[in-house]
Amino acid sequence: MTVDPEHVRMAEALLFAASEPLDAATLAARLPDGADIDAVLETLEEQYRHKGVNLTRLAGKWTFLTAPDLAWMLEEERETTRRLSRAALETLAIIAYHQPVTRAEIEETRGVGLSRGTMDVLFDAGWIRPRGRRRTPGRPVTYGITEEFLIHFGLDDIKDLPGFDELKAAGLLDTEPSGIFRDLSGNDGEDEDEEDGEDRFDPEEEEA
Amino acid sequence: MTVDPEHVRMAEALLFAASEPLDAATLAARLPDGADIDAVLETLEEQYRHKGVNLTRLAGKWTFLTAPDLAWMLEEERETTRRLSRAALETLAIIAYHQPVTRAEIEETRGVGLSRGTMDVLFDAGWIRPRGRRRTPGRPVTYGITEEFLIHFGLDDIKDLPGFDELKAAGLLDTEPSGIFRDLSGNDGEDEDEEDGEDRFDPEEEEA
Amino acid sequence: MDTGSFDKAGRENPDVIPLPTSSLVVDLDGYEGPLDVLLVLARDQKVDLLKISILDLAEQYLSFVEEVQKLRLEIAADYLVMAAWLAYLKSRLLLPAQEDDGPTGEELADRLAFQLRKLEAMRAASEKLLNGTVVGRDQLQRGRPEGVRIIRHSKYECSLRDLLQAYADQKTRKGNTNPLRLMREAVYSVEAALDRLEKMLGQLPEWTDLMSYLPENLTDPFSQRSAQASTLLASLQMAKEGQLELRQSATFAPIEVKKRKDGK
Repeated sequence: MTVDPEHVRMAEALLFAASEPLDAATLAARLPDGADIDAVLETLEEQYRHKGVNLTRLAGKWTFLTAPDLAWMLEEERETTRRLSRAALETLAIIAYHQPVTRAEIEETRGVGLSRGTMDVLFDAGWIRPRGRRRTPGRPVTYGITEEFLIHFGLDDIKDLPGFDELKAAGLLDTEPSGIFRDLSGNDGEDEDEEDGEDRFDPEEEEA
Repeated sequence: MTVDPEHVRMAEALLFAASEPLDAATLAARLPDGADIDAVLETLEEQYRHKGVNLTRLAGKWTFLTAPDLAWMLEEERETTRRLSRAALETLAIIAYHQPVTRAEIEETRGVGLSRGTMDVLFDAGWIRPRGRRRTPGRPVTYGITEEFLIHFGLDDIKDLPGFDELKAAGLLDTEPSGIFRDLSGNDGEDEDEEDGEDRFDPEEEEA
Repeated sequence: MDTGSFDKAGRENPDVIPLPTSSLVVDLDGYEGPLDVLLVLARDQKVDLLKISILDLAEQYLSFVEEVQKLRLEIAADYLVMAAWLAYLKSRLLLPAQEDDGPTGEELADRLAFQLRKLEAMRAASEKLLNGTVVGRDQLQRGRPEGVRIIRHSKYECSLRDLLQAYADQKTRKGNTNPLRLMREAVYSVEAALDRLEKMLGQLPEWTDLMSYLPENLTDPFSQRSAQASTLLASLQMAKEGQLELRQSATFAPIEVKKRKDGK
């Protein structure tokens, strides 16, 4: 593969300077016309594979990150990450694995009502967003995760969530309500309407 | 010179993640005992010398910086389209219909004070300009519209703006119980005043 | 399913209470609802959730709730509803199936087991997420990104129709609410005074009392005072422009004006 080393330098400079991951299209737009951006990225990825800094793909975008094996020595530079409550963490996992998912479905999965603060914490962190409305009576809002979520948890795609394929295969990611907790969560009746709601979700209603 | 490549990786990660340039002593303190920090820095400097990012010494401290010949890449020109706020839209309309008009007159017509940003937006858009000064106490600046305004709105002449009656005919004016409010509306009286103002406006004072 | 790892992590979590054992030291505060209690009880059976005995579980839950009620009268409705549902489930499981509609006891038990597996799976997943590579913790971004300097050119979007509508709206709005207009009639504007003074100045070449320039038809005191103030301001403006001269012989004496000969 012949890659123009000048193009590699340019992409390198852009990726180093960027304050957030960049996608290939953004890079291509800044490089001279005709630059083979995929080859450039491949070259860079290879060049940095064994360095203290690696070129990593997150949420479909590219960024330089310190090598994972050096985490121990970067104690001082580390951001202090807020500890999430167990409720918030579970809610986040349910949204990530089941998205788009309604509040009622989250509550059903956890078997307990969602306190208002729980979702707020996740919104504050920039990890979840409203995705649209389920086309069921009441038109409940559905939630999904954000690009920041993928970036923060070092994922390139939602399918990279740990155990995603296995859970899906086991049917554990279905949002079909069991009907058990209809009375518990106080959403009586409404849950019934949401049965096979996933199928009826109208992608047109998504607010991208 | 034999440098432990692990030490080079470590220094690389530290310099990359640091929020400010680091001096050799700080780096040495973070690296394993016995690391030859000068040799490590020399190696890194050499490795990055021809890359898109260079290891640079600033005020005796080390940091990665974009290669000077690529600095131009970090400047982006971006055009954004924005909608005008209601305040800006009304102000623009008043200037168009009543030019030359002072700030105080705009405020009086709108019945509300003009925030500084409102006029700035219109200047930024290139649609208004100062026209001169009113020969009244305080010699307030008058404003008018620009050629760009005419071009943007596809008008040959400012007189092409539809008049009040035409607006009404076009259904743009709610024809509320007109008779009742005619006395209160004060359009007549005030327009009279402004017409006088127009006459007194001294074209010699225009700062073109 | 790796229940062990979660168990360990769960116990490390400060807000998780000790598991209820046969001694039943119970505290509801640490539980995240009835499903959580069931999950903890199920884990106590130390079997795969797929092989769990829902009947045993139901009995354990019922005795757990009973125990809690002995200690404290207040117990969240959620827990009681679950207890009622489990009591119903138990009866469906124990009694021979009857010819009525609705799911059988086994079906209900399966649903509950599925719910538990699902919650368990999400718990495990959330742990794995946290134990994975977290950017900012395990891998760091550049600490001092130079960023891209954006030179922004704004382009505003506005159609002629928007403009006309804004003007029309404003006119309409103003037309409907402007009661203060009535007051304005009484105010003699500086512009009007300037206009009058300019027109009349040439006709009176000698020193003249400024007050003689006031409009004659003003009757009420408010209008008169307004006219006096505006005329004085107008005269000051014109004096500044070199059109006239002003003089006052003593404090509170009449102010006199005269056109400047070399004025324009």
